[in-house]
Amino acid sequence: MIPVSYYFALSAILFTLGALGVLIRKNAIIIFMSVELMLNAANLLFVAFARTYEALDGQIYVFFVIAVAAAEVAVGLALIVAIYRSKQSIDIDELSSMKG
Amino acid sequence: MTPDLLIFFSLATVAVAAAIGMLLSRNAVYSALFLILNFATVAVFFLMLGAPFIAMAQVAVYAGAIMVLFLFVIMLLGAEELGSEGKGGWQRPVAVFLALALLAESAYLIFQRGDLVSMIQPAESGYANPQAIGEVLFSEFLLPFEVTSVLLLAAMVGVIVLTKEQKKKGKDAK
Amino acid sequence: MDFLLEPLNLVTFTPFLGVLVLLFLKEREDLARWVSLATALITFGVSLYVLSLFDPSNPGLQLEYTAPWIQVAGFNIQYALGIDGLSILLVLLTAFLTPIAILSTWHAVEERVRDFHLFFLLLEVGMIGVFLAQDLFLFYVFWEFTLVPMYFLIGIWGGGQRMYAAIKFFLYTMAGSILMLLAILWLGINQGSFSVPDLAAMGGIPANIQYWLFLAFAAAFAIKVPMWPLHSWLPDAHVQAPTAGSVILAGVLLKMGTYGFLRFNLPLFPQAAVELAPLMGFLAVVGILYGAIVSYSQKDVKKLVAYSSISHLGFVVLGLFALNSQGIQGAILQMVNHGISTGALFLLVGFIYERRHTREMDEFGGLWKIMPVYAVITLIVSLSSMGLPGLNGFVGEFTILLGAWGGGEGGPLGSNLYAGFAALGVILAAVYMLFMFQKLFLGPVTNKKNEGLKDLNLRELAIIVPLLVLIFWIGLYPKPFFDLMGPTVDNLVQLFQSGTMALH
Amino acid sequence: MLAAMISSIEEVGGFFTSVPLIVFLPLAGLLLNIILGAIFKDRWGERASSGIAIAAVLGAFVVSVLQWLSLQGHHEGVTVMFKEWIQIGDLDIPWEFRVDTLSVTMMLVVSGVGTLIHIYAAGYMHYDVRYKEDPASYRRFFIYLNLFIAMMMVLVSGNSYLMLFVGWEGVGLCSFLLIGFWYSRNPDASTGIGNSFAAKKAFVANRVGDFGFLIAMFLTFWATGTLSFADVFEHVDAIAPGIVLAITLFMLLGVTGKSAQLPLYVWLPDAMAGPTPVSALIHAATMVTAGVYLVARSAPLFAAVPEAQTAVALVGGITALFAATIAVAQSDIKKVLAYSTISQLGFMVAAVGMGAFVAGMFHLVTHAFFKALLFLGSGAVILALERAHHPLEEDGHEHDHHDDHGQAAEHHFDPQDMRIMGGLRKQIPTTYWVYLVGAVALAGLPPLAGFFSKDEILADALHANPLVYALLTAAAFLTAFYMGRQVLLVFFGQARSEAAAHAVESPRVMTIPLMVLAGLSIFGGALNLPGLHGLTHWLEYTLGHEFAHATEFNITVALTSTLLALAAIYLAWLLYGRQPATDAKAQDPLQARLGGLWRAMQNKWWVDEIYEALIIQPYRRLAAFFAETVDWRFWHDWVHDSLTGRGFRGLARFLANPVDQGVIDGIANGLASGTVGLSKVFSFFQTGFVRNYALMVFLGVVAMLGYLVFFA
Repeated sequence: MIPVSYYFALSAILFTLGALGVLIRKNAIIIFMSVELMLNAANLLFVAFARTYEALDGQIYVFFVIAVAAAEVAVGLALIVAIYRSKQSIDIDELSSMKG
Repeated sequence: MTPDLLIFFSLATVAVAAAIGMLLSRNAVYSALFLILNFATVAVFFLMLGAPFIAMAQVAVYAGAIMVLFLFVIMLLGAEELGSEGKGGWQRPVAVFLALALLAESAYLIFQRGDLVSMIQPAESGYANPQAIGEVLFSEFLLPFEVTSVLLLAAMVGVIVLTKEQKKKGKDAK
Repeated sequence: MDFLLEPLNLVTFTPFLGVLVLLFLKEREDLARWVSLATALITFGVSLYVLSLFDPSNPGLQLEYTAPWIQVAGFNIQYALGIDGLSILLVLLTAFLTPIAILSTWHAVEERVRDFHLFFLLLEVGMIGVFLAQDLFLFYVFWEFTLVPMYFLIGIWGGGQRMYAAIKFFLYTMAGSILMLLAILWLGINQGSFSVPDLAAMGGIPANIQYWLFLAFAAAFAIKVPMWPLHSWLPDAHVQAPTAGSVILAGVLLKMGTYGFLRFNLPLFPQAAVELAPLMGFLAVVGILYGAIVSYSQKDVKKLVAYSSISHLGFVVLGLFALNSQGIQGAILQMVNHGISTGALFLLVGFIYERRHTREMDEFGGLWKIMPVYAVITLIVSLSSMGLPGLNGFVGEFTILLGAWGGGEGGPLGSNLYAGFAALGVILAAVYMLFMFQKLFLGPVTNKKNEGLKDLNLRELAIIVPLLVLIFWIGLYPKPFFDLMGPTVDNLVQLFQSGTMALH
Repeated sequence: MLAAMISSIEEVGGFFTSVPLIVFLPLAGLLLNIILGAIFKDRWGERASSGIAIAAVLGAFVVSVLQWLSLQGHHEGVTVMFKEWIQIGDLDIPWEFRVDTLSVTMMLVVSGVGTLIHIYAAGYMHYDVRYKEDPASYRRFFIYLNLFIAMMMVLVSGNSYLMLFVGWEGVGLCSFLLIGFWYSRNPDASTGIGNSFAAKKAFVANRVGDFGFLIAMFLTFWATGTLSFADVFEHVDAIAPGIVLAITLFMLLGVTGKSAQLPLYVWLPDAMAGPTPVSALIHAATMVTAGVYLVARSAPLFAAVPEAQTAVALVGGITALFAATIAVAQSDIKKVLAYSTISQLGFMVAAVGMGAFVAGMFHLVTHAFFKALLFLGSGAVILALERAHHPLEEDGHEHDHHDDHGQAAEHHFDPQDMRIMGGLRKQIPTTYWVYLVGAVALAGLPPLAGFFSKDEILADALHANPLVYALLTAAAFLTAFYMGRQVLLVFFGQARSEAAAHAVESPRVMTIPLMVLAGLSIFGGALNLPGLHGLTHWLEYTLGHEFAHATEFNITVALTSTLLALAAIYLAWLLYGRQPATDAKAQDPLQARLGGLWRAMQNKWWVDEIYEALIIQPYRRLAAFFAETVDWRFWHDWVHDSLTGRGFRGLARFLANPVDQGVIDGIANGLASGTVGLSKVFSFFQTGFVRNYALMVFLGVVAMLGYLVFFA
């Protein structure tokens, strides 16, 4: 008998931690992992609400999120590998060619 | 405190701790392993919420495939400990502040909105078993499902192209 | 998956398969050419398959395929394809000219070959779609869709001032289309349907509104045709476009305008068509004479041919607005004729351009002696273009003029002067065509650079001979072509018999 | 196979089903020549080319004779359906062959004279292609010639106005091709106009006529609902007279184009630039008579409106006299004949205009004989001079002494100029005799063919229209005069140049056709002898009794015209025969006596110049004005590029500039520094560090969520 708000809170904490990870780490791989964490937090909330409203849609969405995440990770990691090969670094701050 | 809550809190503690561990760990490999732990606990949450299929998918795809991919890349690049994190300058305090603000907002939302306090009831027996998921997936969500397959294909092609480009450049350099 | 095998879907989207294949052929330029040619030939085969399924005695739409497409907020937009006597010949013409145009680029296009063919096949999708669409919205989508590939064909592979020409082409055509879009939306909202056959059957648009809708549609089509005085984009586009682009532009894209009149303006707004026939007829006749006169004074062969298109399409529009069987059937046939003859002329100009890299008539002279086969073929095509009996142009022009005369006194045009002045165009056509022929082929060889020119090779003959066969076929035995469109046109004309009665 | 293609024919027996062969045999001939020539290339010799072509025309002649034989049992004629052609709504025009006495007469003339000319051309072109240094053109010539025969047959055998029109334009095309046969020659001395220009002129002038024909067809169709002859004539009474008048007058325009009448005759003299057999076949015997045939065919239409008849007769009469005056003063042997042709065509047109359809057709036939004879004879004369001037290797070396002619002399040599001829009757006797027959026939002396046919026309004219009679009689007088002048200048007196002194007689392949034609010119009058009226009765089956009345022989008219002709010939002898000129540069005796009139006649009344000034130059200038000024500079450059294009850009700039400078100059400075400051602020955020951007995004998320939570 757990109130759904608990899951909400947990999800919010995990999401915030993920966001913090994105904002304060420089290692591109870790930033990437943080993004995964944020996705996971959202998934948790989806499932929790799906349970609350006795509907399957939420779970289906999670399923799609996982699929998309898989695709995203594949492409993202390939990008990181490509960047590392050209720059010999995956420090996100060294990739500042977009400076205005 | 019911057993349910006990399990919830202990797992939640593990999950948050793992997340913080990932966040703070200097070594990328440790970070990855913390994240796997986090995913595993979340999978248990899914089970508790009556979503066995998603839970299994979470373990297989996330904790299994995706994180292994992460580890591969980390090992491949030898990027366990890359550079110093150094000072983030003004960015870090701002980020922390914003994170706290977000938490505060969430908390406000949780406590103000009455509909969030409803209890999660034990699942009925047939709810969300893989068969039910499958039926929905292949009827109502058929088109998105197929589109997802195209997306995965596109990702695959994209990855191949990216790596191929790299090879060519290598050749040119020689 | 059955919908993919619907003949009309098949003929529309077969070129698209070629596009998909081309996407994977980045560096294989030779292969890209073959893939593109094969696709175009297969499309032509499919169009013949459509022809075999087509029942000429049935005046209505055939082989229809309809699927709901966009249905929001009361808009009932369908994906609706259908073919009838008005469009079958144009679909065949498109499918026939595309492989020929592609074959003509073999050595003319050397840069970014794959992209060229990609755009070309996309263009074919759009053109066939325009002729098959039976839903106004779908039609509009295809109509605008053709602009993009053509824009790139001119803008990338064109001559010296290609960007200017491409942008002018694009803006000009867009400007007309906007008005048409407004009219389409009005119809969709007020009549509750975008389906062309439904709208035609429904009727009941008040006369004064018909008037405005007619003009809005006419704006788009008149620019595309192009009718005088909206023709200014044409010489630029033609002169700058690569040969294959010119062939398709003259052969098919311009026909989209006249086809639009035929498919939309006549059946949807019959009253306005009858009332405005004198205006359209007047513009058409001015176009005929103006185009012919201006052609005579050109120095660039391609420009001459471009202006002659204005004259020829004036005949088509005049025939359409005679609003009788002879005029309309002649006009449809003349659309095909113009596609073949002018297409062939552009190809021939392309051949000589590939050899000499100039199109100035003063640079040539006496070519008959050097390139006899080329000269004879050009002569035949020129004669067809000026309407010599026994060749295709005559059948079209004669029936159009006959129809226009019949639509004169007491008919929708109101005066025989239209046909009379248009017939003057026949004289002027001889003047400028013979002038061109004389300049290029007759007289002594004055320019040393021309002495070593080679006559047509096998590939070039393979391009031009099918066109010659059609020129003779239509000229000597046009019956099968008239049979294809006859019942549909008769059906359409009945609308005006009553309409004209009401007016007078 | 052909019979199987014919869709329907009433079962009448005879050889009628073979009639499409008159078109398809020549077509087969030309296709064979094209294909075999392309396969065998140089091995496909001249004999093969001309042989096939002659065989094809001869075949057509045989088929025509078969038609004639078949008609003996079926005088009413038949219609042979061959193929459907254009069919739209009420418009139904099949390709039908009309076999009746009128069309068979034309078929016989076309294929008969055509065969003879083909044979002649086989010899003539052998030399011509060598003098023009293009032997490969031999085959091309016969291809064109066969095409012409095919088209002419379409013209005369068609059963509807449209089929007639098909042939009508088709022969126009062949005329274009053959006039321009030596397309690469520049404006040349003998014609004063380049071949290609002459060809274009012919085509365009014909097109003007065709325009009239087209309009006539439109009128006919919408008045009667059909274009086939018989059906149209049935409806004549039902058509409003005004419409019939319009139809016939527009048709007359067509006739003036094709049959070279005023005002569209100008192309015919220039058409002489074509090879001589072409002048004989197309521009004398057959094609140019198509207009006469058209009027005869449309007899019921013309008969219905006397005004139109008068117009036609007047056009014919005036043309006859007008052209004759020009012919008098020409020095080019072919030009004389060309204007003579125009004049004689005027006779025919006048005849059919007056309702004397048989007389017109009669003259058409006899004229085909003797004018073909004259043209071919002139070709023989020209060739005789040319071969004497610079002999080909095969002619042997007996004329070696000509080799010392300088290049300059060669340059000015014009074998068609009568002034350098003279005394040729001794050098080329065969040609002389046949030419003499032709000239006498044309001059209208009894009992040659020309006398009877011309006399019949004159007799009719006296009845129908005295004015036309006067015109025609005057023309006849001039005809006899200029023919006398020509014969005297060419064959009598003494040679006025080296070439004339050594003229070479033509080979038999050329002289035999000439002799056959001479025979026809002598005995052709028998076709419609007064009293017997063979041709009249023959054509009556088609034209009907109403339009094919037998003209009574009028002894006064006959005597008058004979005496006039004799007087003219005597006058010619006085001027040219008694004291023949001895020098090529000598002034023409008439020139001194006529003065300005002579100049006018010699310069063809400056009609070409008038057309040039009134029509061609203005059109050229109009076209240039429209193309360069109106369309390009005004409409394309100014309206589109300057007004629209630059206008739009100007508007954009007008809207943009006030911010930058101009109107609010003072504030602008402040604004500028403000902008700089602002941009510095913004560029602070634009660090290029991805994490900064992410932070901004996150800030946005927090802010939005905050708004949603606390304020929404």
